[in-house]
Amino acid sequence: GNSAPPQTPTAPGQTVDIKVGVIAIVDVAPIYLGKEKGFFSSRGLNLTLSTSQGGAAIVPAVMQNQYQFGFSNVTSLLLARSRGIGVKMVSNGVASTGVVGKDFGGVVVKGDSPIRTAADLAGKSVAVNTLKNIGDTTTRASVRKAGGNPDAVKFTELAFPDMPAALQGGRVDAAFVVEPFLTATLDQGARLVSSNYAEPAPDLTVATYFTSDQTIAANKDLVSRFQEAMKESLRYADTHPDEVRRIITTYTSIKADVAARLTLPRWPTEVNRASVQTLADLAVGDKLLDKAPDLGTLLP
Amino acid sequence: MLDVKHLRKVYSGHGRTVEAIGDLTFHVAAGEFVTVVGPSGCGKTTLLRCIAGLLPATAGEIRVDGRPVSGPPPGLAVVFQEYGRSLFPWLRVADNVALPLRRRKLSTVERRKRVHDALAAVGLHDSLEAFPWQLSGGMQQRVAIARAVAYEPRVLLMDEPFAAVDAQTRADLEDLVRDVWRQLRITMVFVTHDIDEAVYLGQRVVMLSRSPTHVLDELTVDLPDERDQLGTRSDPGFSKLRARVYSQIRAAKAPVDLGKTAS
Amino acid sequence: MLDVKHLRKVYSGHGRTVEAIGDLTFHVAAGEFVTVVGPSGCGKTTLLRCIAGLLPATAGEIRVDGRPVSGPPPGLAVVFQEYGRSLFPWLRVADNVALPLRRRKLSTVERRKRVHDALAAVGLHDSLEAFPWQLSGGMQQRVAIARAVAYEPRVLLMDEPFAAVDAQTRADLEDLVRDVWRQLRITMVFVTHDIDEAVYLGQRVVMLSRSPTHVLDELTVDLPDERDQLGTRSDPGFSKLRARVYSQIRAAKAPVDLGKTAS
Amino acid sequence: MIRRLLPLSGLLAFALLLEVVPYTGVVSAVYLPPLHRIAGALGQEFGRDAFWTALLDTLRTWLTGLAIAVGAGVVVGVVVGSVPLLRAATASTVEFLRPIPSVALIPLAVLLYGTGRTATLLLVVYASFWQVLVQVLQGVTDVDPVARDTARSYGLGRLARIRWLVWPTTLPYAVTGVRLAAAVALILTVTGELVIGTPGLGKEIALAQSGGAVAQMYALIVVTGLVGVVANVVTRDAEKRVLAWHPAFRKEAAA
Amino acid sequence: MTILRRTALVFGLPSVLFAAWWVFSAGSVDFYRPPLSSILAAFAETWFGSRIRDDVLPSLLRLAAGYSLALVLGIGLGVLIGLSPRLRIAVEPVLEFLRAIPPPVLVPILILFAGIGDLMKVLVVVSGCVWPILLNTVEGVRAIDPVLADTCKAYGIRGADRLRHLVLRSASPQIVTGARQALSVGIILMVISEMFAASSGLGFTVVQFQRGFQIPEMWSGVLLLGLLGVLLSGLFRLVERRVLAWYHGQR
Ligand SMILES: Nc1ncnc2c1ncn2[C@@H]1O[C@H](COP(=O)(O)OP(=O)(O)OP(=O)(O)O)[C@@H](O)[C@H]1O
Ligand SMILES: Nc1ncnc2c1ncn2[C@@H]1O[C@H](COP(=O)(O)OP(=O)(O)OP(=O)(O)O)[C@@H](O)[C@H]1O
Ligand SMILES: [Mg+2]
Ligand SMILES: [Mg+2]
Repeated sequence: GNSAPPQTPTAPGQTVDIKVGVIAIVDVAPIYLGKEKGFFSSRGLNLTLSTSQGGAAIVPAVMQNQYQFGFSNVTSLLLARSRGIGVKMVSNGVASTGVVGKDFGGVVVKGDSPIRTAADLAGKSVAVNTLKNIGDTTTRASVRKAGGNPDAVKFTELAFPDMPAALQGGRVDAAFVVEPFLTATLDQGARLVSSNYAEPAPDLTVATYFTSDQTIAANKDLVSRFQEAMKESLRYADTHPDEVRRIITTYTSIKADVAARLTLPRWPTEVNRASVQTLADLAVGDKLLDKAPDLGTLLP
Repeated sequence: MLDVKHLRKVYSGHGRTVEAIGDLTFHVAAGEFVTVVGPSGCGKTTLLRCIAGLLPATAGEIRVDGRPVSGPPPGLAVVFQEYGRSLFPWLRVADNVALPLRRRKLSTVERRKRVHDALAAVGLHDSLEAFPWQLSGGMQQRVAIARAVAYEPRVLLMDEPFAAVDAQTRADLEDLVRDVWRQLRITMVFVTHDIDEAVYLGQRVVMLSRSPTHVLDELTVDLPDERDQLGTRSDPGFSKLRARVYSQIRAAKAPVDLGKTAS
Repeated sequence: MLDVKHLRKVYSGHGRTVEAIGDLTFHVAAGEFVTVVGPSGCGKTTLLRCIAGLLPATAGEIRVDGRPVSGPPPGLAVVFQEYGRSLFPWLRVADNVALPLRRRKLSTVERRKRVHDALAAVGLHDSLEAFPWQLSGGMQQRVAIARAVAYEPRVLLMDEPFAAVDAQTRADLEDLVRDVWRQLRITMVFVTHDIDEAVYLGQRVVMLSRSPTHVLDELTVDLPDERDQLGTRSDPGFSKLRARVYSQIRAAKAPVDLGKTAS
Repeated sequence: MIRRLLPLSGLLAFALLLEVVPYTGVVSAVYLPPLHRIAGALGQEFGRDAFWTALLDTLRTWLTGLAIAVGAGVVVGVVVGSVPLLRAATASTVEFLRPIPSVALIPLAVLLYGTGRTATLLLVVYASFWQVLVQVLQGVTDVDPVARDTARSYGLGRLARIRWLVWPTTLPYAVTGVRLAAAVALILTVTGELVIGTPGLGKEIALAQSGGAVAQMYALIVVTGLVGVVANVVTRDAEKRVLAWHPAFRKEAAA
Repeated sequence: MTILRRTALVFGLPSVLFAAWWVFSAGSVDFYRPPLSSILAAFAETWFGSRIRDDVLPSLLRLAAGYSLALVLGIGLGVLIGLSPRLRIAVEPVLEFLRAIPPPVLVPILILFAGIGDLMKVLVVVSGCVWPILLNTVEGVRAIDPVLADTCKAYGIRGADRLRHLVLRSASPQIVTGARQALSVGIILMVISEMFAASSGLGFTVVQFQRGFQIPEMWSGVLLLGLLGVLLSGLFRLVERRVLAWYHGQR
């Protein structure tokens, strides 16, 4: 980009302002907690969090160094990298609990639906928040694993907030939802048929923090400070669920009573490289990508 | 047939209040041909619009056929002074004339014949397919006249309908209007600025004062019903009537200073 | 001053081709007052619009001051036949008259005086603040005349400027126009349907034929420059001229069948 | 008195509808809460500082964008409209650019201006500019030919003609353009905030949506709608003053 | 105007702009601003295949349905509101309220009532297209020449005749303007409607390309939308020339 602010390397110890583009969902609780706990300021990082709805705004902003770091799901980053965008993961973001039936996202159906297992989804319509992305590839993987025909599943794009109503109104047969909508649908009598984040790989890394190749090249010090702060934040979040449940009510509109009952994701400090490989393979298998990008250039 | 009693009309709005008509009373019998003369701005157009039920009176009453006017009475036709703007620019000449006939129970052939005849009568037989804005001012005015004639109204109000045509055409149209009137026994109220015309056409001439408008004088035109341009106009009776209207109007006009204040 | 040579104008479009002007040649000297008469639809308005540079000629040439006309020549004013639409509805009467004066280097006081005088001269001193659409037809037409008079043009084209006013006002306006012409030595082309008016006003009367239009006859009005309504009109010379124009026009008109085909 | 209440009657009926529909079972009250719950949420919003900041942010972006779009639309429209050659030459380009959705321009906007107000502003101006332009172009065409000839023959120069003839004729069209643009600009402001994340009501809506706070979300939508209503009252009022001469307003003033 | 001249006017400026775009983007390595050459290459690859049938055509059908519905609704309501000052005063605030609601928040509400199928998408298109038509119709109807209105009254031209020969015709220049506005708004909303609850369509594809970081493909979609706009406005002009012959003839 030509209008990018100049990238001047930071000197160790110097306090710098950084901006991180995130999505206001449960997944990014650690960075909010970390900011609150001073994990960033103690490393001389004056952190500002900017929320957007998704990658359309975050990726270009990171590439342009408007944001120094951004939050994105793994499949999107795989897509970006394979199209030649210089994104690079710097820190783990959020991971599946790995517990089938007790994850922070999953495919739900109406209580009285004939669909029993993921295999039954074949031939049915399933809502996902973004097509050709992590939601549908992992759901297909679950269907495949359960012995169904993944190509027969009819995916429809629908925003998470609209899914509970669509499911209840019978507009779709099933929906891939994440918290807090998972709890909301279950409350309304929906039934979980697949934990698609938990099934394809153990401890699937769902999303990560990333930056641009340029930033890595120009400002190693800043990146490593961010990585350290993130690590501390992730560890803290993973071990203090009550703190997490409290902080999410501050930056989302989730009410405290709902927050108290959510299934929280896991926040391991390291990216699960094998699971990234799995997602890459799924993306190639579902023809999202022609060939997997060189994971070495993407992984931290 | 047509009764105007103590009509008063005041326009107000946009910072201006004008008493267009002060107190006007007159009567037109069924089938009568009344011409109205009066100075510019004295309220003739306003009067016609009130009679046609297009404008509510401020005070007084207008009755057509004994019924107070609230909207346009049925069987009424008007030739507006703003003839150009009264034609539909999106309709061709023939369609403009035909439009008011749609409500009449006429066969298509009959309707077309009426339209053609009316347009031929005003000398526009070769402009049926033109749009009004492709016509000269006088031609537009004749379309408006043809529309009224083809409509065969019971009451016809005409507001300076010949203002835009040449002398020869005017004479022809005058005869046309009288013919139509005599054939259909239409009740006519005809506003004109031409005093000769007022006398030539009407059975009675109503002279209006300048505002606040009232009836200055009414004059019965005791000429035979059979009139023709050369004979009637050279009739001594015609000249006398004409002179009377002139003098009346001049007398009423005298105190005003048009053209005397400048240049 | 004003030279029209072999002017030809054909309108075509919307399925209609009309030869409005066939072949027209005439000359107006600087400061001359020429009146133009001709049957309705013969192309008088078209002629004026060509002279004013508002309409391109199909063939032939028009020169004003020796220069071929391509746009409106400077110092020109026109009173349009469609007077109502030529007034700007968003400007009050005084502003409508004042608008063309903006280019003139006049002080505000002077400009205001000119506007007031012109409007007073046409009898509208008390309607300065009205919008045009609040006026009667005749009043609107007088605003248009006042606008032209206040502009003090070198060339003034008037297209039936008195069509909508009563006889008395018309006489006053005729005198006003002659006064202005004599004072400012304007070159005048004045279209009218009133043959008396044509003779009374002009130094020369140009008679046009019906289409395809050409000059039927030109008549020099050899009456004294000092004219007045009563004296001049009762002058035997006047009657003779008038009769000549009448007979010319009637002769030219004869073969056409207006009003004879119907009713 | 009746005239006073008339504008409210429509809104009241609509409010009643909003209150009743959730009880009819057409939709579940969970997803479309009855009005009183929305009103409750609105009350809560009024108590939050963040709400007022967001509202002000939105108003600022909206008005700035609208002002730029209207200014540019009017100037470009009058200039292009009065020069036939220019108009013919630009027509195809205008038609090409108009249907390009602002959402497609989001990455470009972010790339150029980041995720701040300017990026949203770009979308707002882009979308609402065309609304004004098309209206003004039409208005310029509407000049009465006799009035145009009058202006020309009296030697009014190009600027004078624009000021005294073209502009008054265009004005009614331009006002409609402004009204259209005002809503489009508001929509794009909120959408930009929603998608890009520029601070403002849209971002609050996005937050409420993703948090499943349905009543709060509707409360914020109601605020957006009310901003639109107020904008209309203001333009209508201005219109009544500048267009008093126009046939549409003559009758009403005389009555 | 000769054919040659007209062609030059239609293609002149776009050619210049495209040439400039080509030259200035030629060496671009910026990911989001690819060279025009690669966009054009992507264009051929992307759109000259089954996508026309699978994505473009269904979108166009929905656009056509929504646009037609908006025309009927906008003109119908517009005439009613334009003719009755009282009705206008009563309903205008509600309409203004609805008008200001952004499609991204309107869509979820529409989904509640109309589901996620074609109907919802058609309604989204309607929800945007109707406003320019409605507003222009209202203003057009209000601006009817008073002399013409009086003429109709005096000659007893009422009801359907009045509607057809006075109201609609006299407002038609403004209605056409509204319809012209609505055309491009419709294309935009076609895209937006497919951003929600979709699995195919032109707009869906463009957004998909954007999310999948297929930027040349995305720009090629934008290009297609622009071309679509030019094409439809050409068709529109043909219709307009017939409907408004009387209007343009005068001017
Ligand atoms: N719409 C209006 N609003 C305000 N005043 C008006 C309106 N129409 C007419 N007037 C005023 O009412 C008076 C009478 O006007 P009217 O048109 O009836 O005159 P008229 O006798 O027809 O004149 P003319 O012979 O010039 O046509 C005039 O002073 C005019 O200014
Ligand atoms: N804009 C136009 N398009 C097509 N034809 C036109 C147009 N204007 C005038 N004409 C035609 O040209 C001829 C001459 O019209 P013009 O207006 O010059 O006549 P005129 O002598 O002024 O008549 P009048 O005395 O009735 O005003 C008429 O046949 C008319 O139909
Ligand atoms: Mg009158
Ligand atoms: Mg003429």
